[in-house]
Amino acid sequence: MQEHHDDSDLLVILRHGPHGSSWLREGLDAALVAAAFGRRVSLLFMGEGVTALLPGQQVGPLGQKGTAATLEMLEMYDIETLLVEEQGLSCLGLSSDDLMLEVACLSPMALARVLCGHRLVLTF
Amino acid sequence: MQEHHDDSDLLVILRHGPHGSSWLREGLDAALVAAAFGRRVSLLFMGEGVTALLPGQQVGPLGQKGTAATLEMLEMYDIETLLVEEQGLSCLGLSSDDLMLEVACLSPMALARVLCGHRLVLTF
Amino acid sequence: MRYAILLMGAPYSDQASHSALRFARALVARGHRLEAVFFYHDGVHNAARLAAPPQDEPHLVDAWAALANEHRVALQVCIAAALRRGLLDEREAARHGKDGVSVQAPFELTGLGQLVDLGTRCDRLVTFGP
Amino acid sequence: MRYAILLMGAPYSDQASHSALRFARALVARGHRLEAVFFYHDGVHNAARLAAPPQDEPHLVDAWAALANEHRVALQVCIAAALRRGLLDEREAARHGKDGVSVQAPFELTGLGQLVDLGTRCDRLVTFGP
Amino acid sequence: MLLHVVNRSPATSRVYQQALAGMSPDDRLLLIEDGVQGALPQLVRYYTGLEGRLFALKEDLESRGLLGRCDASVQVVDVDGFVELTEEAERTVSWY
Amino acid sequence: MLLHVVNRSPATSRVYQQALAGMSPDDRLLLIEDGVQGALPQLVRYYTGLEGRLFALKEDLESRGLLGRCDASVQVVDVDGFVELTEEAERTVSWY
Repeated sequence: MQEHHDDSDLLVILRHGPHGSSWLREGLDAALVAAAFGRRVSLLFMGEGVTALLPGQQVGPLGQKGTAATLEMLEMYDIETLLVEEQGLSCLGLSSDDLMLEVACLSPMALARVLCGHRLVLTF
Repeated sequence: MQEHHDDSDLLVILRHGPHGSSWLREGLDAALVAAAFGRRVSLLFMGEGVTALLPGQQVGPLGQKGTAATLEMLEMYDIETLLVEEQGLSCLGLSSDDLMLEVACLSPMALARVLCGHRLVLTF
Repeated sequence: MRYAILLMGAPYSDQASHSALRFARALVARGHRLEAVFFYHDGVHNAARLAAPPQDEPHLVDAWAALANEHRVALQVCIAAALRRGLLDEREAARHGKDGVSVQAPFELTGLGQLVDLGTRCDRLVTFGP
Repeated sequence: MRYAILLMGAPYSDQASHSALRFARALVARGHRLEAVFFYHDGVHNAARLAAPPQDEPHLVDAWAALANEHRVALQVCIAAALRRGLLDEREAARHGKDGVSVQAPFELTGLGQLVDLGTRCDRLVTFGP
Repeated sequence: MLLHVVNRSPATSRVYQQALAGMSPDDRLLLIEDGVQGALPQLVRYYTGLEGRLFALKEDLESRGLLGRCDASVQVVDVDGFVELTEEAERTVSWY
Repeated sequence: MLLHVVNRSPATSRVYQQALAGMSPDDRLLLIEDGVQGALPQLVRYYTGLEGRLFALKEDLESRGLLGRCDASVQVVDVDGFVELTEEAERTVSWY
């Protein structure tokens, strides 16, 4: 994993959960488009963003789609580097076993290294 | 002061500073209109909102007006009850002597009482 | 009871509009009267008649209009907040020399005095912020 | 150096647009090339051609257009984010059956691919969020 | 008795502090939108002292996959219950 | 070396924590907009360890009446200095 994301082109930092705002959806859209354009993309779920990976999400009460279905398509787009801030998980009392996708947990030190290792960083 | 705001009609809570967003301006606009319509209005500066009362504010670098001039007109609108959250001040290392207008500082207990004492509460 | 809603969040950007609409429907279903929804701050974007969301997402502008028509709810948009954000009805477009209209009935541009009036007149005012 | 700016805040609602514009002017003054400003999330409201702010406040939509014309800066607006928020140019208005236009040149509706391209092509990309 | 409504998570926003500062001893607090995260056992400690007066909105928990993860001390209400809470309170104060 | 930009006050937002988590030992941090409150002596403690790498934007301090209130450990730069900081850093990362 370490050698994998070190030479990725784009790091998309997702700091918001589903349904509460459009940040998560718009960040994912940017990641998907970059991947479709042939860029190697890593996703970093940080802070509240880790809740995007909780299983059992549903459409909103007015029929809002949410983002869980998009996350399940990431592999099809060759987005395989899913990084999660360890601190973001523990702060909510969660562990990586609670999540719907396979992720790599990042210690604070590793997190700073990841930011240095990408040609472009977008925060959402 | 205590007996004054207890029977006010409207409490406008201002929680944002000048220049960073339109919240402070829009909250003040609501207060001024209510006062012009003959309502008794109290203002409560809370959290970052206390920075609205710092002296020496200036127009923004693009010529944005800010809100200091509006605050100086409050008396003309008969808005005389200016309440400040003590905790909001101390958290920034400020005291009521640092402020451009005469205010009443509220302890946490007094703050909750103020919310109960108004017919209508708007948070900005 | 007589209710009013103050909505200060933009549709699509955050959940405030969804929450307000759902709350509005629920209170009407419980037999209350919803006098008006007042749109302020970024909430004024709920009145954007040109909004074209994807078809598989809720169309909030249309949903507000439907609620207004079914239950005689006034949809009041703060005129000062709207003008800054590019939301004009025919009259304001003419007044500002703009050749376009972005707000139409049942949404109406109005002053903050209406908000004060609603707050005084209604039994409950519930705010949804971004 | 070649710069690009990513702007995600709405004008008037928060300071991001002011900060971005000021930064844009300063970098051009220092002799850099500003390739484009990309408007995403609520930043798309910077393209609202109907915006009518009070005359004693800066008119940000006009200020972006002036910058674009003076320094050949592309003003690229994310089309998906814009449509949801009621911002349409003539072509999109026709496609969605709307009888109104809220975006005009020099602003252009475009896809997120342009943002990716800018990020790769430019030496620096600076983001201004709300 | 007032109803306070919070729509942000105590994990990322300090708005919960303002709500708590504004609450009288018999006021109630309802968590909605991203605020429902505050109902997680790990975060509910920010609301210590509100036992019996702390509510969270069911629909917002559900859509986020959080319905089964709530702390037992939090009372889950649906949007109908939300309206009921506003009926029972003299006023509603929103913190966002 | 990266330049991190924060536009919210540590008194009300936890975004500063995310910026700090993302910083390498030689990265720099610039405070802009409401973020300049972090330059006040009372709040600068949130940025302990950044001595010599902590900057604040002059124009945003000035318009808020904060220019004379900055902690001595914070380097004040104008918008020209902001551009210069982005020139010197490989990349800019914004936290908002």
